[in-house]
Amino acid sequence: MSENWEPKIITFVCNWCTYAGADLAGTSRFKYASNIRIIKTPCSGRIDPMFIVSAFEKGADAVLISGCHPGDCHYNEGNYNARRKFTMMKRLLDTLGVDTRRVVFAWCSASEGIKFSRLVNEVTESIKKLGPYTDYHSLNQEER
Amino acid sequence: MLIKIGREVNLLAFSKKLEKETGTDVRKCYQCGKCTAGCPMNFEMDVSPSQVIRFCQLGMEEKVLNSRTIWYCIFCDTCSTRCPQGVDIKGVMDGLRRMAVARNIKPKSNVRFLEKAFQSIIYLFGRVYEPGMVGMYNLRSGNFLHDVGYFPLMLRKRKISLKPHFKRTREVRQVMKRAQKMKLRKAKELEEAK
Amino acid sequence: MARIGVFVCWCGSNIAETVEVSKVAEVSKSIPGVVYSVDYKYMCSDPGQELVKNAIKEYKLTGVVVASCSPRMHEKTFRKAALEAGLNPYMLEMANIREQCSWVHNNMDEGTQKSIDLVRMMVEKVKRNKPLDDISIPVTKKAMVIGGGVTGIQAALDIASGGIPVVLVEKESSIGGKMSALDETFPTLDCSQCILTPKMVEVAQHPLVQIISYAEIEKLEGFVGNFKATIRKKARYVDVDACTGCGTCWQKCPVKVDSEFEQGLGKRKAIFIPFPQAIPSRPRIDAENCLKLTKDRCGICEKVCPTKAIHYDDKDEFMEVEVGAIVVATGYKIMPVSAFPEYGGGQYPDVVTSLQFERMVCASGPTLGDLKRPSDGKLPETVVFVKCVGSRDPEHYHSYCSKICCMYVAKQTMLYRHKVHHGNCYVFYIDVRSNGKNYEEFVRRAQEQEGAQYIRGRVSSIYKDGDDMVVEGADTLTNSQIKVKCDLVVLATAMEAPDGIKQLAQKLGIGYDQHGFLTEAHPKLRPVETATAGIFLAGCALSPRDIPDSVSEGSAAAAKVLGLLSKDTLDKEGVVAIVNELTCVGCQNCIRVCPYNAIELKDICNRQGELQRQVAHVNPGLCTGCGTCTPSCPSRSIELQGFRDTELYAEINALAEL
Amino acid sequence: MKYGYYPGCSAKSTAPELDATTLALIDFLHLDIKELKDWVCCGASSMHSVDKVLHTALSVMTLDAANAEERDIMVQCPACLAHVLEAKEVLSKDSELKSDVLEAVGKQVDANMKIRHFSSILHDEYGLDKIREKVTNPLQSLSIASYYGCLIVRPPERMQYDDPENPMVMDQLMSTCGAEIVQWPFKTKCCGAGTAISDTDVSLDLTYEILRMAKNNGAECICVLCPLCQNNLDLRQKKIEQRYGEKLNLPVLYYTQLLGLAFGLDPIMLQLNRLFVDPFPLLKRKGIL
Ligand SMILES: Cc1cc2nc3c(=O)[nH]c(=O)nc-3n(C[C@H](O)[C@H](O)[C@H](O)COP(=O)(O)OP(=O)(O)OC[C@H]3O[C@@H](n4cnc5c(N)ncnc54)[C@H](O)[C@@H]3O)c2cc1C
Ligand SMILES: Cc1cc2nc3c(=O)[nH]c(=O)nc-3n(C[C@H](O)[C@H](O)[C@H](O)COP(=O)(O)OP(=O)(O)OC[C@H]3O[C@@H](n4cnc5c(N)ncnc54)[C@H](O)[C@@H]3O)c2cc1C
Ligand code: SF4
Ligand code: SF4
Ligand code: SF4
Ligand code: SF4
Ligand code: SF4
Ligand code: SF4
Ligand code: SF4
Ligand code: SF4
Repeated sequence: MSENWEPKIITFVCNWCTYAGADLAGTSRFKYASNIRIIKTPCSGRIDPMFIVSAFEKGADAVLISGCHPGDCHYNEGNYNARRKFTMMKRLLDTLGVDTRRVVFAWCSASEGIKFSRLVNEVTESIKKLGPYTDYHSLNQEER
Repeated sequence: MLIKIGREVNLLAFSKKLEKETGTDVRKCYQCGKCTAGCPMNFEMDVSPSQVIRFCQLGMEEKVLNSRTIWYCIFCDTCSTRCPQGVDIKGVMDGLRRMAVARNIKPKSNVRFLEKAFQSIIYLFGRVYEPGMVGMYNLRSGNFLHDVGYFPLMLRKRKISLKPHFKRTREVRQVMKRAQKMKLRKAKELEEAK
Repeated sequence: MARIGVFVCWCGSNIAETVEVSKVAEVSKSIPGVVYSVDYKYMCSDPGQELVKNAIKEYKLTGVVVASCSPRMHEKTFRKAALEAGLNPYMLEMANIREQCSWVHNNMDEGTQKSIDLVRMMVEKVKRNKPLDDISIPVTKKAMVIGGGVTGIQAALDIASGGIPVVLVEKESSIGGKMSALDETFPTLDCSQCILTPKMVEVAQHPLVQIISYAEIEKLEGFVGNFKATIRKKARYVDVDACTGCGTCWQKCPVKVDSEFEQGLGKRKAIFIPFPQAIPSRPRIDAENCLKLTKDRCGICEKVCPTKAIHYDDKDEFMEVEVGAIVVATGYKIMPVSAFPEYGGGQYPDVVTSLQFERMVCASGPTLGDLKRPSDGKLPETVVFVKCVGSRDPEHYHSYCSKICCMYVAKQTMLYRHKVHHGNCYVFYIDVRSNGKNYEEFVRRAQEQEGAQYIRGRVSSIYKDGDDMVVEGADTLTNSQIKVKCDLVVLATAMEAPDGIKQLAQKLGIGYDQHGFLTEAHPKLRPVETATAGIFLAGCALSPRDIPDSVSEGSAAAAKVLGLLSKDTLDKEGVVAIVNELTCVGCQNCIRVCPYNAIELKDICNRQGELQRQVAHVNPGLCTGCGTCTPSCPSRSIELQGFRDTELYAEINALAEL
Repeated sequence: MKYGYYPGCSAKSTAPELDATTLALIDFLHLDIKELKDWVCCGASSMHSVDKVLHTALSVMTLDAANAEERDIMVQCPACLAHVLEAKEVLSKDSELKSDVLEAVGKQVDANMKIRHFSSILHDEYGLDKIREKVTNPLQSLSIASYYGCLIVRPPERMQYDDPENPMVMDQLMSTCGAEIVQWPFKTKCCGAGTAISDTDVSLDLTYEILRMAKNNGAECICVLCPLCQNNLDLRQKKIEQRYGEKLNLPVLYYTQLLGLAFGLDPIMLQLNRLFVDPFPLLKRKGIL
């Protein structure tokens, strides 16, 4: 681990709640760690479990997924699907040998700018403690 | 009455304790009063059934355990059957009475003596033996002539036999002894836990 | 080959303070595919937009990334500019380096590095974007309103006065709903008939409104703007067009049965109109009680009818209508006394529902407004009102509050005292819910000026003792039991969803809750819409409401319909799902997860017209672009345009370069 | 239908006529019901405020007795019924109470048997139609108010007897026997029998209300199924009449006695003479005896 290693965290968010929440963190100037890279999807229901695997392959140290609170989904039930899917996904990742502490699933609404910034900081801190995630990355490179 | 609520009082603690004892959560009650409205014994009670539940919500354990009410409830279940919120009021009354017995709080009605008499009779005979029971009750409650007026009548109709019927008495006694031992053991464990 | 342009904005100092914008523009040039990049002080300003437009033309750009603020802010602005420059607007993406970067980080290095990453991700995405077209759907400029209560009448009138024709479908033989049975109404105490009848006449006479009474929805097909409804017109045995409403038939008919309109307190004939002001004022025959139809006797009505309008061989008929939008206003029903065993379970005639009480005091009611108790016609000198009957009782009935009974009970105490000045009336209540304009004042008036005695406690039981009714309640404020001997008991029974509402909801493809009330798309922001585009809700079909709320919602739903049908076509974003029919295996996973029922199976036939297989097909009119279907597909055959797998993976892959 | 009869203590002491008529009906209708040899007292209402474990354990001993004879349980006393049903509930779910109870009983006991009241068995297992066939001495023009008391119907989820506010089981049995049934509001109102010994006055008030209401609704006699209710309404009726200065004269018969009468069984066998309020004048007037 190099001296000034910083974790890379890929973040998938839905357009209606968490993306707007992140915007609010911005307009309110709530500072947070610069480790995350946000990918916008219309709804957390669009997020494919394979995105996570792919992110780890490409060198992510953690994946953060956040959508509307249950019941608030812009698309009615899209995020219920996501929740079901990701509970299953966590189990799947577990059997694949992925360190599931590195996959964080959270709810964050458009008005929770402060929650978003705290979330990012907490995840970054905890991943810093865990160190870089090379297992999956190298496994993938071997295959290639 | 002044009810003091400070940081040191945990209102929920008693509700939780009651829930453990009786399986019913008094916090569900929204004080509609339907239980009080239909209780056949309300006029004998110092605190009405809905008020008992309210005091429980406020954590006022002493108030309810020292009420007349818990001794006058006859477990008819009218209240619980009609309660819109599914509060088992009867169950709470029963639980409070057990708590009061456990703490040796002096009963506010004679019913406790009847219970004691009843227990002794079963211990002795395994089944109920009314003359013995009423006799023993009268001795304990100090109300010697009570109901004795009915005896000749009941005897004449042969509704009471003077001969007690014994059944599985040994076994019943064993069960009672074991239950008693268990109770003592649990009380001790509780003490130690404290 | 992709030719991408990158435009980095300073946002004055907002971005430039934490991000080295010139460096971002410089580094961007090295990203494969980028042929042009530039930074500028205010990209959204007119000169900024010109810069983008000119570059598109000059460098023949196939894609654009604007690195600036949140797309929620200016995506529309830049996409419009792209379009003006001849580039498909969906070929423009934004990298959010302000809200997600300069404003939340302190350090110039961090900010610059992250901005470059964000630009790189968007470049990779936009390289794979496909041009999309907005979708345009033709609409049928006609609406349907289901339910002809005051809500439905209001909606129909408002839509029609906006110039859109309306079909109003009512399941009873007359429109009017519950309001036609009420006496005076809170909070102003105006007579219900006096304010409703003119509206009923207006809707009946409106040239753009077609009322189809005694009819129900049989089937609904299609989607927003293009519904096709099949309506079952139930056999009425009276030719509505020939009949003049002269009334001879119902005067002569020998059969008398309980009138539903009078809540069982009055009688009607086997051929009848439910109430004198009925619209249409044409009778129908009640097939279950007519002697001709049950026993082949009588036939009097046919003989006396001057217009030969009676047809005993009438059958249900079906008609189809095409409409662009639908308002559901099917209202409510109230629970009967028989549902409450502890209150006598319906065995005492002098325990009545609140709706029965309305008929008992109404001047057009069975006693012509003389208040008489049902058992013996005696004037009730003491009346007890019981609130929350069947409401707020999750253990036995409904958990919800029926919302309006607190108000109409206050009203009914007044109506009672206006009729019986010396009478006593008591109200057993748990809470008084009076949160509307002038409502609390109204309830106070009932208590302070009109002599209603309120007692706080729920009633445990009601029984008859001799001539008297006895109400066993409590007063929790003094902690006593209260027994009231009285002549009449009025139960404010809960409002419930009407019969058949679940079946209707299933036919329409809209949601309902555990109580059977229809569910709105969002309780605060879309209160009169359903999750199904083009179908709207109003009034008590949603949950208990009073007339002011119901009427407001009727108008709100009408406004939504008018907005929807104001154009000839519906435009929507091209962000919808598309199925690759070659690879789809027809597993229907996507159909199961789609929250909008936007996907159906489609037959694939060979040239001879023989069925080969079935594949999924997305109706772009219904698809909202949520993307839930995409990850569910095992064969990767359904893709959300604008968020296709290749596009999103490109963003992830860009990470490898970081 | 193979039941073990659990009479309970009352049937063997204060309600011998209930016991006798039950056995007579079993015999007359050729039912496969036999008294359980090893039943014990259920602990009735008094015991459970003292010790929940003990009170449940006693009922579990009776369940055990039924298991030993491989029979379902038929109960006559509603209090006993409530307690054995409660014991069955305790045994059906794992809980601390269950393990304590089994520890007290000292053995494992299963509770898979059916537990039903005799009137339910007659009403829906034997069946009203078959009962109608057996009626040789219809109780014609006898107006009967059925009084169920509070124990048999509540709590409804446990007792599974009938509507807790307006049960009809006895009413239907009686109308099948040709009687006029009285619809009245106090079928399940509590009579206060539980306090009859400890607070007699209280129960007198409650009992008076019930008797008066039955009379006002036109009842000539009352039909009961609970020994506690029977005692309360019958034995104390005279005292009530004195106290409230009102002549009531309402015989209080067990439904088994009335069924027996309708089936033409010997009045001696039905032990009508054990009732305190003499039913003979009424029954004679109606031509039933
Ligand atoms: C006792 C009582 C007193 C009241 N007093 C007042 C008052 O004083 N002031 C006040 O503001 N409010 C009062 N209300 C409330 C008032 O009645 C309602 O707010 C109002 O009637 C709701 O109108 P609606 O059109 O939504 O429903 P409804 O009046 O129920 O109309 C619904 C219509 O839809 C029809 N329908 C149902 N299902 C179908 C179907 N499947 N297909 C076709 N048609 C269908 C029904 O036949 C009916 O005509 C009172 C209510 C009660 C019960
Ligand atoms: C403490 C509190 C909590 C609440 N919580 C909830 C809740 O949880 N859920 C809920 O549904 N509702 C809640 N509400 C109610 C909610 O706030 C209101 O229903 C809603 O905001 C009303 O919106 P409005 O547009 O009608 O009024 P407002 O939000 O008051 O908007 C009126 C606008 O008009 C402007 N304006 C005023 N006068 C003029 C003028 N002369 N010329 C030009 N502009 C003018 C004002 O500046 C204002 O921008 C809550 C209210 C309070 C007080
Ligand atoms: S009936 Fe239930 S909800 Fe009402 S006051 Fe009694 S315990 Fe509370
Ligand atoms: S169970 Fe007790 S509190 Fe409840 S109604 Fe009966 S006597 Fe009253
Ligand atoms: S008699 Fe004929 S015309 Fe007159 S109302 Fe009846 S059906 Fe119509
Ligand atoms: S035919 Fe039927 S509807 Fe007509 S008058 Fe006779 S009973 Fe009435
Ligand atoms: S509106 Fe009033 S009476 Fe009706 S359910 Fe709600 S609180 Fe009860
Ligand atoms: S004023 Fe507000 S808090 Fe008070 S009753 Fe009305 S709604 Fe409730
Ligand atoms: S994108 Fe959403 S609405 Fe459209 S078809 Fe897929 S799941 Fe249905
Ligand atoms: S999930 Fe995929 S394969 Fe299955 S039906 Fe839908 S598009 Fe076809």
